[in-house]
Amino acid sequence: MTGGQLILNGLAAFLTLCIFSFLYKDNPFYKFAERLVAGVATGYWTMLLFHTNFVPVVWNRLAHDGRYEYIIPTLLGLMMWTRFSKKWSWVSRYSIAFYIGISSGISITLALYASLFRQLEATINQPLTFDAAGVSSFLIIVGVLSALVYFFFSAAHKGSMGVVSRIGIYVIMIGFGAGFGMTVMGRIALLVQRVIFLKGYVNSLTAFFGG
Amino acid sequence: MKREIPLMIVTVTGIIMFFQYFVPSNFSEDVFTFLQDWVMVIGILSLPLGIWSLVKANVNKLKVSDERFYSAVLLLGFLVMVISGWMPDWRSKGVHLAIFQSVLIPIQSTIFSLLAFFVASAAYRAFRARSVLATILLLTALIIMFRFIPLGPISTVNNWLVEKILMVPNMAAKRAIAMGIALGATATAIKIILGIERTYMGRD
Amino acid sequence: MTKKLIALLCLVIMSSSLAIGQAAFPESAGKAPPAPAPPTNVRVVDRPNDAGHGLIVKWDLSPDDGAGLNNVAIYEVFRAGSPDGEFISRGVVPKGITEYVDFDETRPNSDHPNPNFMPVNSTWYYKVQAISDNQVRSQFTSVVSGTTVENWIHTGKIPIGVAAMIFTILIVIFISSAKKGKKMYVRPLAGINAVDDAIGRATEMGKPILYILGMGTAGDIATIAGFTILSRVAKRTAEYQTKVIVPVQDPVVLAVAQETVRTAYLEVGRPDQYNPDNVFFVTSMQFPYVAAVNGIMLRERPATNFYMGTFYAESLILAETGNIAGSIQISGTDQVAQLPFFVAATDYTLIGEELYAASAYLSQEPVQLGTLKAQDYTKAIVMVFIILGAIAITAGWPFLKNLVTINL
Amino acid sequence: MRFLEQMMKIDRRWIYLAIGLAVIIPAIISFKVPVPVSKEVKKVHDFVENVGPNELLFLAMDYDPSSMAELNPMAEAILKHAFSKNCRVIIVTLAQFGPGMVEEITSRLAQEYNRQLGIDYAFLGYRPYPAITIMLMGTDFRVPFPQDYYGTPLDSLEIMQGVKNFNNVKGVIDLTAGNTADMWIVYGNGRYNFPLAIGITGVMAADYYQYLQSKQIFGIIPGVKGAAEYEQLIEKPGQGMAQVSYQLVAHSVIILFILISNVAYFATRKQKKAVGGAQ
Repeated sequence: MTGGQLILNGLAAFLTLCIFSFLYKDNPFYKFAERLVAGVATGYWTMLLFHTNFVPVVWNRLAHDGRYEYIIPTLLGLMMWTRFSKKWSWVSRYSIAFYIGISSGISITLALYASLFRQLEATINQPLTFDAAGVSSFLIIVGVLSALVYFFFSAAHKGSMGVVSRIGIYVIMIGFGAGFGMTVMGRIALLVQRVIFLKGYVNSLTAFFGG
Repeated sequence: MKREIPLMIVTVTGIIMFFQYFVPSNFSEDVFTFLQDWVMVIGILSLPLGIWSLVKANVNKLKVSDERFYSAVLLLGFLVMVISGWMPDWRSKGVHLAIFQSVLIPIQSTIFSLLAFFVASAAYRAFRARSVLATILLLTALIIMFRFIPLGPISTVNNWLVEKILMVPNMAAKRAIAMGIALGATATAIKIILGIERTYMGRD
Repeated sequence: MTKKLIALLCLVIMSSSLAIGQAAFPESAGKAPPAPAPPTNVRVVDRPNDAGHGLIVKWDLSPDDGAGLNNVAIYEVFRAGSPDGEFISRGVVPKGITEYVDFDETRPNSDHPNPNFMPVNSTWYYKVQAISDNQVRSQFTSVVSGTTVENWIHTGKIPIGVAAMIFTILIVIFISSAKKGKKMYVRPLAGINAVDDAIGRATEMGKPILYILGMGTAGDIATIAGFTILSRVAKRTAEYQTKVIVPVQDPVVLAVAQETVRTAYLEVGRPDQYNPDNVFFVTSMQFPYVAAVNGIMLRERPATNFYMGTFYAESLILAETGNIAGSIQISGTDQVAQLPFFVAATDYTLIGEELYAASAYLSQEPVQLGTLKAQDYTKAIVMVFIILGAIAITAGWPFLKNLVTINL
Repeated sequence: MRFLEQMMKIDRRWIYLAIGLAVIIPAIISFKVPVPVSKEVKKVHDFVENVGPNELLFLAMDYDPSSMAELNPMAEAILKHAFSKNCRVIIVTLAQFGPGMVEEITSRLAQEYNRQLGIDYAFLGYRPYPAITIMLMGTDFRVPFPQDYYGTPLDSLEIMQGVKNFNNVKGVIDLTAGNTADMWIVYGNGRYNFPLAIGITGVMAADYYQYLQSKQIFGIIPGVKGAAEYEQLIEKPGQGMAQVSYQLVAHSVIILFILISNVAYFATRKQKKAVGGAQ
């Protein structure tokens, strides 16, 4: 490992410790790392968007490909800048209107396909036979139905409805407990990676100065 | 002019994009790609709004003695990344890449790894058998976490239980929540397109 | 569940797998084993639901596929631009399969000439050959042709369209009945009831409220739901003269959030109280944003934190830091994987659909409550569908399942 | 009682410290931990165990380097197992960025166990379009893979003599980060009915247990933990075990804190009730 690389890794190790120091309490080192990364991230993101989005989608199409229809979105994008002025900021609503209209139109079919139809299909694709597979499909259906009852807004959750919605929220809570429990492993693995990085840095330091 | 026309634009573009989904023709595909690009271009060209907001706030803070150093660090970090981003080969060598690798990446992964600690502290506080619901949450999470602990024959039973929990109630809960989200999101989108939901548009 | 999808995918894939079998079957050596009979009744139809860049070649199995000499291994499909043109292999399929989807929608351009591109209304000529285990080829079938057609409706997606229409009609019906003054009941939601208390608490303590819109864009429906709730919260904070801080990570979200808060202050008659600097941009990237918001939480010590929108891994980092700061926290997200963490670490959580229902609850407007009723009726339809669908599939009638199986 | 009351409002920094130590200590002192072995992993192990010395095992390593951390330990454990008991292995990858990684693992382990390329094992390489490739392999391995990864025609490989398609192998193990598992189930097991097991990332595992129940697969190796179980069964601790030792300590610490939290909660609650009971 070269000296320059060692210094850069040293910076990375120092910043790693700055962030971890937050666990003890807020302190100047954390605040330093926090502000530094906010500036760096914004700068990085700006240049990334510039090179990988602005240049190919806006600049090249208008200046090189002769696709002049892209003047419309470019104008809409520039209209967002009217927000710098109090008097003209309403103009930006036109851009926002296109932005939200287009996104909402797309999201209806997307949500219905991925979160409704696919889930429905998965729920009713197994025959309810008298073996293990059949029993668990049956229990899944009972679980889905009772959890859906929990989401009824316009009926009081009383009487039999109350019982079913109670089962529903129990099912949901089991799902949440499982989700939480399953995630612990991945989170620990993330921390292990950071510890291994720090350990590796200490080793390379001793190797550099000791050997 | 200031509010009605934008709301009409939302309705018209929303309806166009909805019906586009059902039309596989070339024209329809082209409309889809083009309008998606609109969203992207508006997003890219709005970035100066964000940068202005950030720079303004931090330039103001330069006047506050407690904040001066930190805001200077932020502005400096931003400027160095933007200037170095103009260099040729900015992505494969030089200052831009060095800062990306030794500042951005380590800080990002360290913040992400804080989750290991927070998972534990959240579990300590939340997983108390205060109510039936809390108890269910607690027991399920415990059963799942016990899959790592070697307990001889108990582990066999526990592993069986883990498999069943993941396969049945966990699956049912996820599906029901997803279906609810589909209905809620669709209803909200329909309200937006019909102009019933319009708070995001503001008013004069 | 995914079987149908995969079957479709597979057909698509077959059409793209260019002649991977060709090299495998060099001319056979030695004493010639018997050649299989070619497939019969070859015909070409338009590939449905596409923009006119594909055809489907179909045939009946060779008499020697699974019967007769029983020596067919694969079928190879050849194509030419004219009946007497050069026939090029388009791909192979294993025995037992009776169709091949041929498509190419990559338009040629100056850099990438693509002679295989199939334009709309183009006619192509096909012949098929059966190939045996011993790599002996059958005779070619006679040449058949087909013309690509541009389709204007995707028949496979119709069920989604029907569902959306039914849902829209229900919404319109219930909204108009609500407008006529029909009283609608909605059950209480703990997370919603907590909103007023939380704002009152902030006022008493003289501390600000922190409102996080998540990592979504302004086009994500969950973020838009977040805007609506922000508007209701901002109106009440304007009345109580409590500060609401909104750090955001997307410039368009910034613009909309500023407009939302400004309008809220305007509507309760306190436009002078609105400070645009309280809605500000932090940075676009996930974890740097989280670091900054964590700092705000520990320094400003907000009385209440709201998390409404699309959240990913940052959910628990934010919620735990908010807990350290001693804030009351109310959360809601459309991300199923993050809900467990919000449930564990925040005081109140709007689960999935409740996030979208929240704006109706907070406004109490009949129009909004009407939509909730429509959502409930649709949910009831879905439930009946599940029950009938399960019964039907158990009885061996998969028609209800097929109805919700979308072949994209 | 005082102690328990204090535990109720323990400073969260003690929890952070415990988690930190739970991860740092195994990083400094490595130790072996016993892993409870699940039925699904044992079945995969027993299957490989029963493949005879000259019989064939088919291993599909359908993952990219991005899933390496979770799936490489499994691949290594299975290959070590197969190589150490002299059964022959045919390897393919249906993941685009898989070949280089697979080549590295197989050649390294082959050298370690003194196994010969082309005789004891073969690496056929990569083909796009997994579904069609699986079906064509069901016809003849030579159709999608006329040559192996190194460019040798299959007919010239000793291991491939008399080996035509899935009928000639004892079974298939697919290691994947998700999507190809469905294709092996539907197009592989569904059409050619060979015994199939999958090794899969931890998060995806839950979605595949249903196939276990419907007997379309005979075993599942879920994530790093599954790999560690396999390593335990073949008594060759590797990356999986190392990962699991961290996880075991950290999980134990969290579970311990949850238990303390509940004991403290119930103890202090009873006390409060006793005090409040007089009112």
